[in-house]
Amino acid sequence: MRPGSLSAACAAVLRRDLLLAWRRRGDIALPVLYALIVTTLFPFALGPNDDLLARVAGGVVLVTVLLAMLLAFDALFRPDLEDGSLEQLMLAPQPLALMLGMKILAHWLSTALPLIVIAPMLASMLHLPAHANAVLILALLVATPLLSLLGAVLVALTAGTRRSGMLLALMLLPLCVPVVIFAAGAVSAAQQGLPWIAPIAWLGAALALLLILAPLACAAALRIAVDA
Amino acid sequence: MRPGSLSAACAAVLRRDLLLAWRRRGDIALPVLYALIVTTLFPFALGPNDDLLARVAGGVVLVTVLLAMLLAFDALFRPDLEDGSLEQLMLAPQPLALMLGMKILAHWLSTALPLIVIAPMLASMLHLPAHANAVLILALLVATPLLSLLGAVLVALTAGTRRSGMLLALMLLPLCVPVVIFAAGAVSAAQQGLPWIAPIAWLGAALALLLILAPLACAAALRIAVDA
Amino acid sequence: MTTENPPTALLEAEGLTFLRQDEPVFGPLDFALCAGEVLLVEGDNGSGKTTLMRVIVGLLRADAGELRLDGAALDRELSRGRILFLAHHLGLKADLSPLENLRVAVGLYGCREAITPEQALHTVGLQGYEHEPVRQLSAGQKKRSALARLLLVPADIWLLDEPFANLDREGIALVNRLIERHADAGGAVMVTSHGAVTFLHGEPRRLRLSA
Amino acid sequence: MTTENPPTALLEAEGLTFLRQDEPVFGPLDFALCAGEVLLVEGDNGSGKTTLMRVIVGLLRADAGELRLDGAALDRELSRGRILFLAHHLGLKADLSPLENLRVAVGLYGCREAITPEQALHTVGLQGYEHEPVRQLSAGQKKRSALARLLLVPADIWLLDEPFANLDREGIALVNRLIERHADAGGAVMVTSHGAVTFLHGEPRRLRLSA
Amino acid sequence: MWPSGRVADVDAFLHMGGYAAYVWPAYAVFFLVLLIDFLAPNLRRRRLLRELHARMQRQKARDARKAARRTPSDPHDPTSTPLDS
Amino acid sequence: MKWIPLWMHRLSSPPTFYRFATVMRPWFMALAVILTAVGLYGGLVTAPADYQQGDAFRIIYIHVPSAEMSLFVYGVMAAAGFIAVVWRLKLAESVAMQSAPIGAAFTFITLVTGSLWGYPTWGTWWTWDARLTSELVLLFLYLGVIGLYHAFEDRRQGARAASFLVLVGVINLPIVHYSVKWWNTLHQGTTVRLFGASKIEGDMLWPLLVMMGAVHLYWAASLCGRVRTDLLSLESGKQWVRDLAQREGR
Ligand code: HEM
Ligand SMILES: Nc1ncnc2c1ncn2[C@@H]1O[C@H](COP(=O)(O)OP(=O)(O)OP(=O)(O)O)[C@@H](O)[C@H]1O
Ligand SMILES: Nc1ncnc2c1ncn2[C@@H]1O[C@H](COP(=O)(O)OP(=O)(O)OP(=O)(O)O)[C@@H](O)[C@H]1O
Ligand SMILES: [Mg+2]
Ligand SMILES: [Mg+2]
Repeated sequence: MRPGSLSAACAAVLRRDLLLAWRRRGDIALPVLYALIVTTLFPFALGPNDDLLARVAGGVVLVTVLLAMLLAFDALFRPDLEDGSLEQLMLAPQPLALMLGMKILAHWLSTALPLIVIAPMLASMLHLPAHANAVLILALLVATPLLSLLGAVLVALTAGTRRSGMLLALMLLPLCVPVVIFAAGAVSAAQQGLPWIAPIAWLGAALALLLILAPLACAAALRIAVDA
Repeated sequence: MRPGSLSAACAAVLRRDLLLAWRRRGDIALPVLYALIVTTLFPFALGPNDDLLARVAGGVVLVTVLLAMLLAFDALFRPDLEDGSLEQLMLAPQPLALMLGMKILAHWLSTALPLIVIAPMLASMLHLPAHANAVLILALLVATPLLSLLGAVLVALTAGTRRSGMLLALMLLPLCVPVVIFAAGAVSAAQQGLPWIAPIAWLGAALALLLILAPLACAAALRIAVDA
Repeated sequence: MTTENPPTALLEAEGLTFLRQDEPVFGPLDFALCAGEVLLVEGDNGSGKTTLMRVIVGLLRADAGELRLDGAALDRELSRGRILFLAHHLGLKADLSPLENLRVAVGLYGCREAITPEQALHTVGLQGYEHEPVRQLSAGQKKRSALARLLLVPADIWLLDEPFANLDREGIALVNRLIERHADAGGAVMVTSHGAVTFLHGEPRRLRLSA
Repeated sequence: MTTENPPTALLEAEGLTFLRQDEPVFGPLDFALCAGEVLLVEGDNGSGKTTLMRVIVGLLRADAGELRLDGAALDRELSRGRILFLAHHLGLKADLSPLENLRVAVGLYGCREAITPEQALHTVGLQGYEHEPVRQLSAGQKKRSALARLLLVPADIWLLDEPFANLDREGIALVNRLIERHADAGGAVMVTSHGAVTFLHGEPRRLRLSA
Repeated sequence: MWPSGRVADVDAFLHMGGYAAYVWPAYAVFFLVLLIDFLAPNLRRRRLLRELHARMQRQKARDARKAARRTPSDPHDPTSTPLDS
Repeated sequence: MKWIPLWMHRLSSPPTFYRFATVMRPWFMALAVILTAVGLYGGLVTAPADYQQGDAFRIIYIHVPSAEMSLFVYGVMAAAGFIAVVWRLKLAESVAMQSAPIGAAFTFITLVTGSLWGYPTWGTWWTWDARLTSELVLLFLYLGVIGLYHAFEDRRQGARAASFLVLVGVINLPIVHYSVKWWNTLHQGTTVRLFGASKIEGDMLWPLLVMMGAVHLYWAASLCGRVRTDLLSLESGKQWVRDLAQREGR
């Protein structure tokens, strides 16, 4: 890997972001804790009624994971924008879309993956049955990269504006309504013993498409954001 | 009001924070929109089952308002800390606790109040009956200042750290469990036609106490966090 | 300008030391700052100039030594408002205009007589930018907005951390003039700089930090 | 050092204009930057120096005029990596050490021959700080970490926005030496500064912005 | 602990009256977590001492550099003239 | 700090405490191991099976000691935290902050063993009962303290801030406990009474008491180890640590 070559650049970006995540490994734990906390808040608000909780379990866990990811999105480009390293990335002699793809990958690895690991536990605290739990994990494995990619495009669009987290939530939530519907649909079908493969397949198809389009869109959006 | 006098200082801080909120009035709208969207996600995640929704309505609205406030907390001291104006405030010849009280007041006015205004609408979207709705507003009117005050102490503690959003959530949860339980208890009692005044009264008593203690704790925490 | 036999020192340090991980950032320092005096703190990058100012102002706590104000041990409660600190971070809200920022400072710290925030902005050369949000100002213009605070706030000790950075020549001259005028009026100034301090009459006293 | 009859200009601007809300931030500018040349951009605070650099580098879009690289219209895709921009914001990650920061830059921009990041840090006077997180460095030490990038990255045009701010005298001399060496080796440099540029042989060409 | 040859007893013991799947994991978690808790500071201590050693070496490098810088510089060095205003 | 007895004052000097901890740690640990062996022999082998729960009840010998420790450690942490906030004593800061991971470990064990016990006896891993819920909140409190401590760059500052949070938690924990109880009875009685009637017998009891002793000794050993290590990094500029690093740090 010659310095400055494409693979070296990809590796440099990926390594940098994972290293930063590791330096702040406390921050990796935080979305997980956040999800844990939001999930525990629901029984307090709804009352300790096991039946009721089991009925809302799948939906609550999905929404919670979504919210936790949402909060972490702000850290995708903003710190880089504020300390000037995003400009350095944009001025580098490498395709920006690919570099951003690496950043998104690193971000998914460090935020979504821990959430997926913890999700089954959250679900069973709310008494989701075990077989639905497996489908929940599958749904999350497809839905979270999708959310990461969608989120990245929007973060890029809002990067130039000052306010962030909230604006992002606002823009991302309508986009994730379909994702939530399909994922929650799969889980609730599994819970009721119905076939659940179709919604997952739809999500998979969307993921394949976005894997290519999102980094490109991201790059375009960032160029606009920095220009303004 | 002589410049530099106590009342002038209070007024200056309050005016400044409200002015800043007004300059970014988009940001005031954001928690509201966030709450709106999270609430709309629930029917999608849970399926359009009116009975189920009505049962969870009070709890969902409370949790949502809490989460929306949580997101806005970070902006209470952090921007001031980053641009150095918090140092200016701490070095000013005025009692810090009082100045912080003003900041908390401004923050409550600009984030919680709009949420309280919108809450009945959110609740009725989830089919909460009207009489429970009135209790919900009352509960929010007592619970949100309580949360603001509790949150402020914790935000002050995290002020010296780099990033805080999620850490704040983690720290706030144990503190807000009783608040959520009492507020949700009141709403659900009202929903079932039971007496609901006792939990509200408890919250009110706690509020009276914290109105005095929290700003002092906040000042102490801030001095620790900024290391004085 | 430099009074060699001071009547009483406004600000005095004795054996002042600050440690980071038990290594001294600056060693035991003794210095006195009298009314009408300018103390130039010099030192290489990383020698602890910024740290010293943060210690004096009470944002960091010294590990050893004593600070005295007017001859008595420094009491943070009583001394607040006497010392004005201009830091690397300027303490401006980016969304407010320079004028609004100054008004807040005046509300908190009080205001000198016979000067208004508008006049102060005029003096630092920001006429025409009073109502622009600070966010949209250039690096030097931001610095000037922060400097306007010096004109308004009735503090007698100024701590200025690299007040010259980012300023053009006219700006540098302006700061030199401000410092001189303050010292002549009986105030005291402590400045860090990498070599832009030049006064019309006399030389400032120097304190050299070495790490 | 200054070649008055340039063979071909490395970077040329013709009628370059940037508007903000239809008012020009800098007027129609014509200048040429040849190999081996140093162009000093001067101007008061707020005259548009930073803005000019951001336009050249492609972070802002010019409203009129043309930029040429090696005589041909500037194509951002082809030209990337040729121009190195040192901005007010230094582009350092505060959680990484100077060494790790440089390694990222090398991965992205490539590396000159016969120099390693460690050596570059040594040259800018940061030996002993290679593994400290950048967050814990002083203002001048941060600047030095950013300057080390100049030594490593194989770009021939340098745009330096106030590279001297926050540096001590030895640091200022260091930057002057770096600029001279780069120009002597056939590179081109564009610098903004409020008066710290001093070269051993010859004077830089000047471009004056006035707002 | 058990008289030799009574394999059946050991089996019964391990079987835990049908609750082996709950009892043994519980004990495993107890010992595992406490073991990690006990060993973690040892590892950290070793790392700390190694880092401190390295830092002391670096400190030496810094001191050496500072000593070098304190040697008087060329009085004709143009960069050593203060900036005028 | 006149009220501190002389030996305590001496012990609170980091190098002294370092030496004290280095010497005591193996002893505490050895005793803890011996007591554990005895207690578990009694608990797992000699104690008869419970007439209701069969052998599942044997989880008690780790569950109850851990549960007790989870509260005990918080108490110690709060006491040390108070000293840290008021007097800024380095050793107290260290003890408070190094208690947190130990307490969190015991709380975690309590939750896991309780769940593993709950499944065969109650038929569920988890219910939102008052005691369980407050234990979960306690875990969050521990994690919050740890998180806050590590969020600071300056470790002593972080220790003071987190100690402040510990003190807030002291006030809050009983409030949570009672509000959760109240919340539970508002709706329905999720009343699963642990061991309601069956009085614990001597054969079952003594191993439990021995295990209680063992975990306390373990706690002492673990705290010694953690504080000792922490002092090294807090005092890394001092000569005694440098000498140590010169000797052992390669
Ligand atoms: C996740 C589930 C559980 C948690 C978080 C939990 C937590 C606790 C806590 C906090 C204590 C108090 C210790 C003290 O006051 O010193 C305790 C004691 C105890 N627990 Fe559990 N427990 C759980 C499940 C169970 C189960 C399933 C049983 C048995 C059926 C059980 C039996 C006991 C007993 C016998 C005590 C001692 C009784 C007493 O001191 O009042 N626990 N547990
Ligand atoms: N937050 C921090 N944590 C640890 N070390 C720090 C921190 N801030 C500064 N330092 C170190 O303390 C020393 C003094 O820093 P300080 O900022 O006071 O220097 P300075 O004299 O202001 O330098 P400059 O001229 O570059 O601004 C430096 O060596 C720096 O690396
Ligand atoms: N984001 C922005 N939006 C609107 N106006 C801006 C913005 N940034 C800068 N300006 C204005 O453009 C002008 C030029 O700014 P620029 O930062 O280029 O000045 P500069 O020459 O670099 O000054 P300095 O020496 O102070 O750094 C200034 O008058 C400034 O107020
Ligand atoms: Mg400094
Ligand atoms: Mg500029």
